[in-house]
Amino acid sequence: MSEHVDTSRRRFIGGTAGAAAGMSIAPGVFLNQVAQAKPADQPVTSENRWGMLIDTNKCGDGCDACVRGCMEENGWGDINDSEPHSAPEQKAQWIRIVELRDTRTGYAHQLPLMCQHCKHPPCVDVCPTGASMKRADGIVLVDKHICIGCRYCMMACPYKARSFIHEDLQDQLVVAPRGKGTVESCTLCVHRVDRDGADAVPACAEACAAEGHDAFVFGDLNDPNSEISRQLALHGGTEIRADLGLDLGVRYRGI
Amino acid sequence: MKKTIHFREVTNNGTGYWGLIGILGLIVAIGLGATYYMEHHGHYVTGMNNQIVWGIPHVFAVFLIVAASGALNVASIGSVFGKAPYKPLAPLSGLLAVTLLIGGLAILVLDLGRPDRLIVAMTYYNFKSIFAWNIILYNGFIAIVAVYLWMLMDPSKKQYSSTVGFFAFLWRLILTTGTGSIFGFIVARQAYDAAIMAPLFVVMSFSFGLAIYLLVLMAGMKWTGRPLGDALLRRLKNLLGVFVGGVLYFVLAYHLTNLYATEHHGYEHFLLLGGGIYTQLFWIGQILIGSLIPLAMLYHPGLGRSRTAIGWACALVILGGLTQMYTIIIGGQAYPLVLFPGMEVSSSFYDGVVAEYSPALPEFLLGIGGFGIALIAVALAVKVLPFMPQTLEDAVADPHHGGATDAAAGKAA
Amino acid sequence: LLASAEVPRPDIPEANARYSEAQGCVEPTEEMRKNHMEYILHQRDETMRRGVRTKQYSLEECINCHVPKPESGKVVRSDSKEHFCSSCHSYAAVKIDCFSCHRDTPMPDADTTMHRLGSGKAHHFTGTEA
Amino acid sequence: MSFVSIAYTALFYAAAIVFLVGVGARIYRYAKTPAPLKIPTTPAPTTTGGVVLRMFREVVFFQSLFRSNKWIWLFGWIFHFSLLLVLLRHIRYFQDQVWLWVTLIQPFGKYAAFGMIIGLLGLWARRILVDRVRYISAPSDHLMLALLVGIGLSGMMMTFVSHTDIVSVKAFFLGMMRFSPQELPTDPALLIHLFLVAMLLIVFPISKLLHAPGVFFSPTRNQVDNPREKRHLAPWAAELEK
Amino acid sequence: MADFDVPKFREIPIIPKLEEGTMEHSKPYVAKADFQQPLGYPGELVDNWKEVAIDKMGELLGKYRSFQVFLDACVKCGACTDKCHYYLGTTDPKNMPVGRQDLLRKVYRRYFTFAGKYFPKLVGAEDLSEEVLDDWYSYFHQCSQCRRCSVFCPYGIDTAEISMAAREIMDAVGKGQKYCNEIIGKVFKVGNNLGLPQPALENTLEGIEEDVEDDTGVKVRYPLDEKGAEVLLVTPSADFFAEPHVDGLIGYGKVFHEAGISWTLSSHASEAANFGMFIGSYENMRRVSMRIREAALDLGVKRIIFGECGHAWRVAYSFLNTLAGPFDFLDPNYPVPQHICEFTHDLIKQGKLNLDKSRNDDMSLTYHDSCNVSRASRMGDTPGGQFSIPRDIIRASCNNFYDMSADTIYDSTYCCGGGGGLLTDDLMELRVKGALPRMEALKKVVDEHGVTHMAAICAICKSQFAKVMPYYGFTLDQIVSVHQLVSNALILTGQKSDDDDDDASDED
Ligand code: HEC
Ligand code: HEC
Ligand code: HEC
Ligand code: HEM
Ligand code: HEM
Ligand code: SF4
Ligand code: SF4
Ligand code: SF4
Ligand code: SF4
Ligand code: SF4
Ligand code: SF4
Repeated sequence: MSEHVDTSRRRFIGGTAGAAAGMSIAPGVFLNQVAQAKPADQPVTSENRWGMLIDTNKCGDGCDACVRGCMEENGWGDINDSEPHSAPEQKAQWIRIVELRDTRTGYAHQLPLMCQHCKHPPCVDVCPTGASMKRADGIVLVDKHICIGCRYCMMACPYKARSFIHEDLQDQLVVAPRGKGTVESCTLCVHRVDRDGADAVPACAEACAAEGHDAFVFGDLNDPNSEISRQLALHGGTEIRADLGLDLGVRYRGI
Repeated sequence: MKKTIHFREVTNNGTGYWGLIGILGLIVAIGLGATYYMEHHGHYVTGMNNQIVWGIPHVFAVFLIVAASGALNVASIGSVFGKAPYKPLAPLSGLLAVTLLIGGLAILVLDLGRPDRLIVAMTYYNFKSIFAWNIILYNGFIAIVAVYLWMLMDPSKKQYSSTVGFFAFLWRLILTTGTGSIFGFIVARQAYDAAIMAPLFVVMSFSFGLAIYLLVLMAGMKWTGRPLGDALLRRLKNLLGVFVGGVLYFVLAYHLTNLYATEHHGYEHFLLLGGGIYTQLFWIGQILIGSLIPLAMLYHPGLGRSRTAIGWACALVILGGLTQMYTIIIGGQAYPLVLFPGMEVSSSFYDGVVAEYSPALPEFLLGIGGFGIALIAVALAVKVLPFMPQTLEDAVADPHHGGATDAAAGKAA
Repeated sequence: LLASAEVPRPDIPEANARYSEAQGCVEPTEEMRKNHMEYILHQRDETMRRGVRTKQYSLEECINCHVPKPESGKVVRSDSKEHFCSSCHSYAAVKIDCFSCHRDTPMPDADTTMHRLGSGKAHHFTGTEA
Repeated sequence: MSFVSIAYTALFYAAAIVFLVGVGARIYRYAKTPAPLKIPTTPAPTTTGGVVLRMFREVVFFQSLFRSNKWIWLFGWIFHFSLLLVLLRHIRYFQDQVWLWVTLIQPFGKYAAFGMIIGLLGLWARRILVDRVRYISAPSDHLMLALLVGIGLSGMMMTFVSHTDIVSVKAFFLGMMRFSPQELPTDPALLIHLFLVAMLLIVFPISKLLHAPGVFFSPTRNQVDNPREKRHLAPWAAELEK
Repeated sequence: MADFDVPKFREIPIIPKLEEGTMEHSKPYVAKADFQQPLGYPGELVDNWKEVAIDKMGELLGKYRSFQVFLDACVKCGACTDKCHYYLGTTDPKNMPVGRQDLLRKVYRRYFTFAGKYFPKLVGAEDLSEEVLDDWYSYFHQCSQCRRCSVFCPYGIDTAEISMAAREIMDAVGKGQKYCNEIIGKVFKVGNNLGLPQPALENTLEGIEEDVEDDTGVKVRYPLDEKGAEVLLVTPSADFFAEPHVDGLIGYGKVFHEAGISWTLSSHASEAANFGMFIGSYENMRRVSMRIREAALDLGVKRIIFGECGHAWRVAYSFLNTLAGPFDFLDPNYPVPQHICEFTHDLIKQGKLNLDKSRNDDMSLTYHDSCNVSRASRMGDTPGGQFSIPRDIIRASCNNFYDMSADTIYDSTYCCGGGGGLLTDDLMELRVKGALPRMEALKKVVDEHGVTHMAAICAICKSQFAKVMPYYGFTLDQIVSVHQLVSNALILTGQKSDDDDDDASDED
C-alpha cells in the first residue's frame, strides 16, 4: 500500500515542472495522506464527487497559464498546432479565460471557464446515443466511441464548454485521443484523476500553481474533510448561472 | 351511377418525366457531392463553427421534418375528421409526409460529424434524450404512415384506414411537438426557452406541409394531365390561408409573452430591432414575404382564383418558412449566452458577442439535396404505385360543390 | 504443415516485446487472432465509462508493443501495410476508425515493457495488490 | 494437416466442380436449345438495348414480381439484395489484393445478413401461411429455405457471436485456389457454415436455384419484339422448309 | 340456366381460398380417329403411350428453349397463383398457373432430373400414370393460353407454352381434343374453321354488299378471290355471318372503300384463325399458315391485312414471317402482315375518314383487350401500340368511352374465358366461370359510368361474350366489334343524308 502511494507521489512530483511548484502544492498532497488513488482495475464509484474551486481573486490580469497548461496536457490549441485548417471560431477550446466587467460599477476581472461537470448535465440529457455521459464520480465526459457528432450537446450546454473537431488530426497525445467529427470538452484531467485519486491535480491547476497564482483547488466534494469541502464550508462559493439549478462541480469565489 | 375515384400510377414516359427525374437526380447528386466534400475535409470547410453549431443543413432539415408531419394533415382531415373531399387526397399526402421526413433526416444524418456511425445512432439510445425519442418518433412515423398507406390503398383493408389514420394523426402531433421540444429543451438559450415553442411548431407544420403539398399536387396533376377541380383547390388554399394566419398569431404570442418576461428582453430587442441580418430576415423574410404577402394573395378576390398566384403564394410560404427556421435556429445561436447577468463578458471563445455565421455553398447544396431526395422519391413512387387519383374534378372529388346528394358523397368516399 | 510460400498471408511485423516468457501477446496468439477486438472494445468501455485503467488490454499498450517508436528511423502510420494493425486489416479488408483519434504510434517516451498484472515489477499504477 | 482440413479441402474441390460443371452444362443446354418462335410477353422492347434494359429491371428490381405481389416482392427483394451484399462482402476471402469497393461495402454486407434472414423468414412464413403457396410447395422448397437460413445463421454466429480466424479462413481459400491446401480453423460455426455452403453449391445445378441463370434465358423476357422486320428461324424448323 | 353454379360477383376482389378438385370433371370431348389422322396423330391412345409421351417430352425439351427453361426455373414463389381467371372462377388449385405447370413438371422431374430420379418425394416428382394423363387432359384444357401468368411471373414463365407442349404430347399419344383437331382438319380441307365453301362465301358477301348499299346508298364492294387486288384481307370466318362479327367485316369494307384501295378475300385462305397454335403443333400451324402465303402468291396481292381476331393476330404478327416467310414478294413499304386496326388508324390520322362520333351516342363503351393481342403481339411501331391504336379508333368513332380498372386492361387484361381452343359447348361450365373476372370489371364500369357496350377485336372473345354475358345479367348484344363502331360513325363519300340514315338504323 504505502509503496503504492509513494510511487504515485514520485511520479506526480516528477511530472511537475519545478521545485517551487512542488513546494506550493506540497501541502495539498500531504494533507491528503489518507486519501489514495483507487486501484486501476476498480471502477469509479459515487463515493467521490470530483470538483474544483476557483478563486477569481487570485486570478491574475492577463494570465492564461491554466489554458496553456491544459493545451500541453491534452494536446489541443495553437501551441500544438492541432487544428491548422480550422478558422479561429472553429478551433476547440477546452478552457478559456473570460473577462468580466460589471456594467454598473465598472469592476473588471477574469476567470477561467471550462466544463462545469454539472451534476444534472443538460449535455448528457440531450445526447441521443449516450455518448455524453457522467461517470459515477461526477466527471462529465464524451465517449467519443459512440459520439456521432450531432452537436446537440453543444446546443444544450449553458457554458459553451464544448467544441467540435472540424478536421482530421494526427499524433494526438495518448492521454487525450481526439479526432474529426466528434465533440470534446474538459475531462477534468480524468486520466490524472484515475491515476492519483484525491491527490490528482488537473493540468490547469498545476499550471496556475506553477505560475504562483494557485487559484485552483481540486478535490472530492463528497468528502467533508477534503481541502475543497473545507474551503467551501469556510468561504462559500458560487456557481455560474446557479439559477439553472445544475449543481456544478466547478465553483467560483469572487465573482 | 356511382362516381368513384380511381388511383393510378403515373404513366408518363416521355422526356418530361425522365427530364424531371434527371433534374432531381442531379440535385440529389450535387447534394451528395457536397456532403462528400464536407465530410472528407471535415466541417472546417463549412461556415459552421463552435458558436453556430447547427447551420443551414439544420434549417433545411428541421423545415422538412416539420413540413413532413404537416403534409399528412390533408389525409387526417379526410380520415380522422371524415371530410369526404379530402379522402382522395390522402395517399399522396401520406407519401409526401414520408418522403419529406426522409429528405429531412437524410440531411441530418449526412451532416453528422461521423455519418459512418449511423449504426451507432441506431443501436445506442439514451432514453432521456428528446433527440433519441425523436429518432424513435421519426421511425415510428414512417412505419405508421406506411401502414396507413397500405390500408388506404389495399381495397380489402379500407375499413381499417380511419383507425390507422387516427393513430397516424396522433403520432404526427406528438412528433411535431417532439421536434419543437428539441429546442424547447435547450434551457440555456434565450430564444428557445419557451413553452409556446411546441404549439408554434405544430401550426408551422400545418402551414409548411400544406404549402408543399399544394405545390406537389398542382404540379403532379397538371403534368400527368389529370383534372383538378377549382372548388377543391379553393378549399385547400383557404385552409392554407388559415394556417399561415395561425403561424402569424403564434409568432405574435411568442414575442409578446417574451416581452413580458424581463430576462428575455435582450433577445427580443436583438431579433426585433437590433439584430442586423436576423432582424431583416424576421421582418422582411418571415413576416412580410412568408406571411403577409401570401395571405394577401390567397384571399385576394382575383389572385386567389389564379392557380399561378396560388402556386406563388405556396412558394412564398415555403420561403418564409425557411427564413423563419433560419431566425429560430441560427438567430437563436447567434445571440450570445448569458453567463453572467449584468456583466459585460468577452473571451477568446466569442463570449458576449453575436456570433458570426457565413454559410458555405456546400451547406446549401446539401439542404437543397434533401429537398431533391424528398421530391425524387415522390416522383418515383407515384410511378410505381397508384398514389395519385385519376381525376379530382369537382363533380367527382367534391360532390357537395357539384350539388350532388349526401348519399353520393358518402359513396364517393 | 503444408503451408507454402505461394499462398499470400499477411506480413505481420514482429512485436517489440513479449508479455511473458511463455506467452507473446496478452492472451494466447490464437485467441488474439480471433478475438482481439472483443478485448479492446471491452476495455474501451470499461475505461471510458467506469474508469478502469488496467493495462493488459489497453490500446496504448497494444501500440507500444506492436508499433515501432517514431524515432527509430521512420514513422509507421496506421494506413500503411507495415503498421501492425493494417498488415492484417488490409488483408482481411477490415476498416477501423480507431486511429482517427488514437495515436497510431507509441509516444516517444513510451515504456514498451509489459509485465504481468501485479507481478511486482508493475508500472506506476497496476494491480489490485502488490 | 488435420483431418478436418483435408476433408474440407476435398469437399470444396468436389463441390466447386459439381457447381461449375453442373451450372455450366445447364447454361450450355439453355443456350443451345433453340427458341423456334418469337414469344416475348408484350409490350416488349423492339431493340436489343431495350431488352437489356428490361432484363436489368427484372433482375435488379424484380419488376414483374413487384407488379404481381407486393409482399412476395418485398421479402424476396430484401432477401436477394441482402444476399448479393453478403456475397460481395465474401469476395474478400478470395482475393489477395482486395478491391477497394469490396472493402468499402464490408459494413453493409455485415448487416445485410439480417436482411437476408428477415427476407427468408418472410418467404418461409408465406410458404406456410398462404394456402396457395402451401399447395405448390414440395419438401425441397422448404429445405432450400432451411439451407439458406442455416448458412445465414451460422455466418452470423461468426460475425456477431463467436469470431473465427478470418486470416486463416482466407488463407485456406487462397490456398485452394492455388492448389496449395492450407489449414482451416475448426470453429464449429465455421465448419457448419462451410459444410452448408458446400451443400448449396452441390444442389445448385439440380434445383430450382437454376432460376438465377434461367431468368436470362427466358424467351418471354429476352426476345426482341421484331418478328415482322426480321425473320426468325430455328435450325430444326428450317429443316421443315426443305 | 346452367347445371352448375354461376360464380357470384365479389364485392372487393379477394383471392378465393382454394378448393381441390372442383374442376376435375371438366374435360372436352376426345378427338376421334377421323380428326386425329389428318393432322398426323395416332387415332387413339397407343399402347406404349408412356414411352411415347416421355420421348415426346424429351424431344420438345430439345426443340423449345422456353419449355426447358420454364420447367427448370420455377421457384414456386406463388406470384402467378392468383393471376389465372380460371383459378379465380373455379378455385381449383390445379388451375393456378404453377399448379397447372406442376402437372407436367412433376413428370419432367421424375424422368429428366437427377433429384427427381433419386429423391422423387423430396422434389415432388411423380411417375407418369393414367391419373396423371387424365389430369393433363382435364387441366391442360382449362388453360386458354392467355399468358396472363407469364406477365406476372418473375421469370416470365408462360403456362401457355407448357399447355401447348402438353397438348402436343397428348396428341402424340393419341389423346387429342375433338374441337381443335376437327377444326384444323376443316381448314386443311375447305380453307376455314367453319367449313364454308367458296360458293357459300360468295353468297354471303353479295348479301352484305346489298345490305350496305341499302343502308348508305353507296356501293361498297366485298370482293372474293379477285386477282390483282392490292390487299389480301384474311379474317376469321365468324366475320362472314355471326353477330356482332359481321358488322366488323362491313366496317372493313367501308374503310377500304373510303381509302380507295382495292382488296380481296380469298377462299383458299378464308380463315385468319390458326388452331395449330392451340395444340402446340409447329407443323400444323405452319401448314395452316402456308395457305395464306399460297393465296397471296396466287392472287398477286401487294399487302396482307388481318381482320379482328386475337390469336390469329398473334400467329400472324409473331409467327407468320417465321412459318410462311419470307414475304419478299410483297410491297416492302408495309409491314407484313398488317392489322386492320393499324390500317384504319393510319387513315384516321391522315384525316381520310369522315367519322361522325355522335352516331354512336346511343352507346357508352368500354374496351376489352384481347389476350393474344395484348400480351403476344403488337400494333404500330412502338411497344404498346396494341393498346393505344384500338382505343384511338374507338375514341375517334364515339363520344363515350371509359376504361375498365387498370389491373384488368392492357397487358393485365383478363381473358374472356374462351380462348386457347376452349370455345366449345362441352366446356361451357369452364367458360362461364373463367369469364368471372372480366365480368366483374365490366360490371364496375357499368355501375360507375353507365357503360352499355364492350368492344373487342377478337372473334373468340366476341363469340365467348355473346354466350356467357347472359349468365352474368348482361345481354348478348352488349359486345360489339371495333370496326362496327367505325362502320356506324363513318360517313361514306356520297352517302345518303342523315335523316335517311336514321331510318336505316331503325331497321337495325
Ligand atoms: C507485451 C507486448 C504485447 C502487448 C501489450 C500486446 N501484444 Fe499482441 N502480440 C505480442 C507478441 C509478442 C505477439 C506475437 C506472438 C506470436 O507470434 O505467437 C503478438 C500477437 C498479436 C496478434 C496476432 C498476430 C499474428 O501473428 O497473427 C494480435 C492480433 C495481437 N497481438 C493484438 C494485440 C492487441 C489488440 C493488443 C492490445 C490489447 C496487444 N496485441 C497487446 C505482444 C504484445
Ligand atoms: C491477425 C490479424 C489482425 C491483426 C494483427 C489485427 N487485427 Fe483487428 N481484426 C482482424 C480481423 C480479421 C478482424 C475482423 C473480423 C470480422 O470481419 O468479423 C478484425 C477486426 C477488428 C476490429 C473490429 C472492427 C469491426 O468493425 O468489427 C477492431 C476494433 C480491430 N480489429 C482492432 C485492431 C487493432 C487496434 C489492431 C492493432 C493493434 C488489430 N486489430 C490488429 C485481424 C487483425
Ligand atoms: C473519436 C475519437 C476516438 C475514436 C475514433 C476511438 N477512440 Fe478510443 N478513446 C477515445 C477517447 C477520448 C478515450 C479516452 C481516453 C482516456 O480517457 O484516457 C479512448 C479510450 C480508449 C480505450 C481505453 C484507453 C486505452 O488506451 O486502453 C480503448 C481500449 C480504446 N479507446 C479503443 C478504441 C478502439 C478499439 C477504437 C476503434 C474501433 C477507438 N478507441 C476509436 C477516443 C476515440
Ligand atoms: C440473377 C439472379 C437472381 C434473380 C433475378 C432471382 C430472382 C428470384 C425471384 C424473382 C424469386 C421469386 C420471389 C421470391 O420468392 O423471392 C426468387 C426466389 C428464390 N431465389 Fe432467387 N434470384 C436470383 C439468384 C438467386 C440465387 C443466387 C439464390 C441462392 C443462392 C437464390 C435463391 C432463391 C430462393 C431460395 C428462392 C425461393 C424463395 C422461396 O422458396 O420462397 N436466388 N429468386
Ligand atoms: C466458400 C464460401 C464461403 C466462405 C469461405 C464463407 C465464410 C464466411 C465467414 C468466415 C464468415 C464470418 C465473417 C465474419 O466473422 O466477419 C461468413 C459470414 C457469413 N456468410 Fe459466409 N462463407 C461462404 C459462403 C457463403 C454463402 C454462399 C452464403 C449465403 C448464401 C454465406 C452467407 C454468410 C452470411 C449471411 C454471413 C454473416 C454475415 C457476414 O459476416 O457477412 N456465406 N462467411
Ligand atoms: S458544463 Fe456543459 S458540457 Fe459540462 S457538464 Fe455541464 S452541460 Fe455538460
Ligand atoms: S455530439 Fe456527440 S456527445 Fe454531443 S450530443 Fe451528439 S452524440 Fe452526444
Ligand atoms: S481539468 Fe484538465 S482538461 Fe479540464 S481544463 Fe483543466 S487541464 Fe483542461
Ligand atoms: S493560471 Fe490561474 S491565474 Fe492564470 S488565468 Fe488561470 S486561473 Fe487565472
Ligand atoms: S395462360 Fe392464362 S389460362 Fe393458362 S394458366 Fe396462364 S393465366 Fe391461366
Ligand atoms: S410466378 Fe413463375 S416462378 Fe412463381 S410460381 Fe408461378 S410460374 Fe413459378
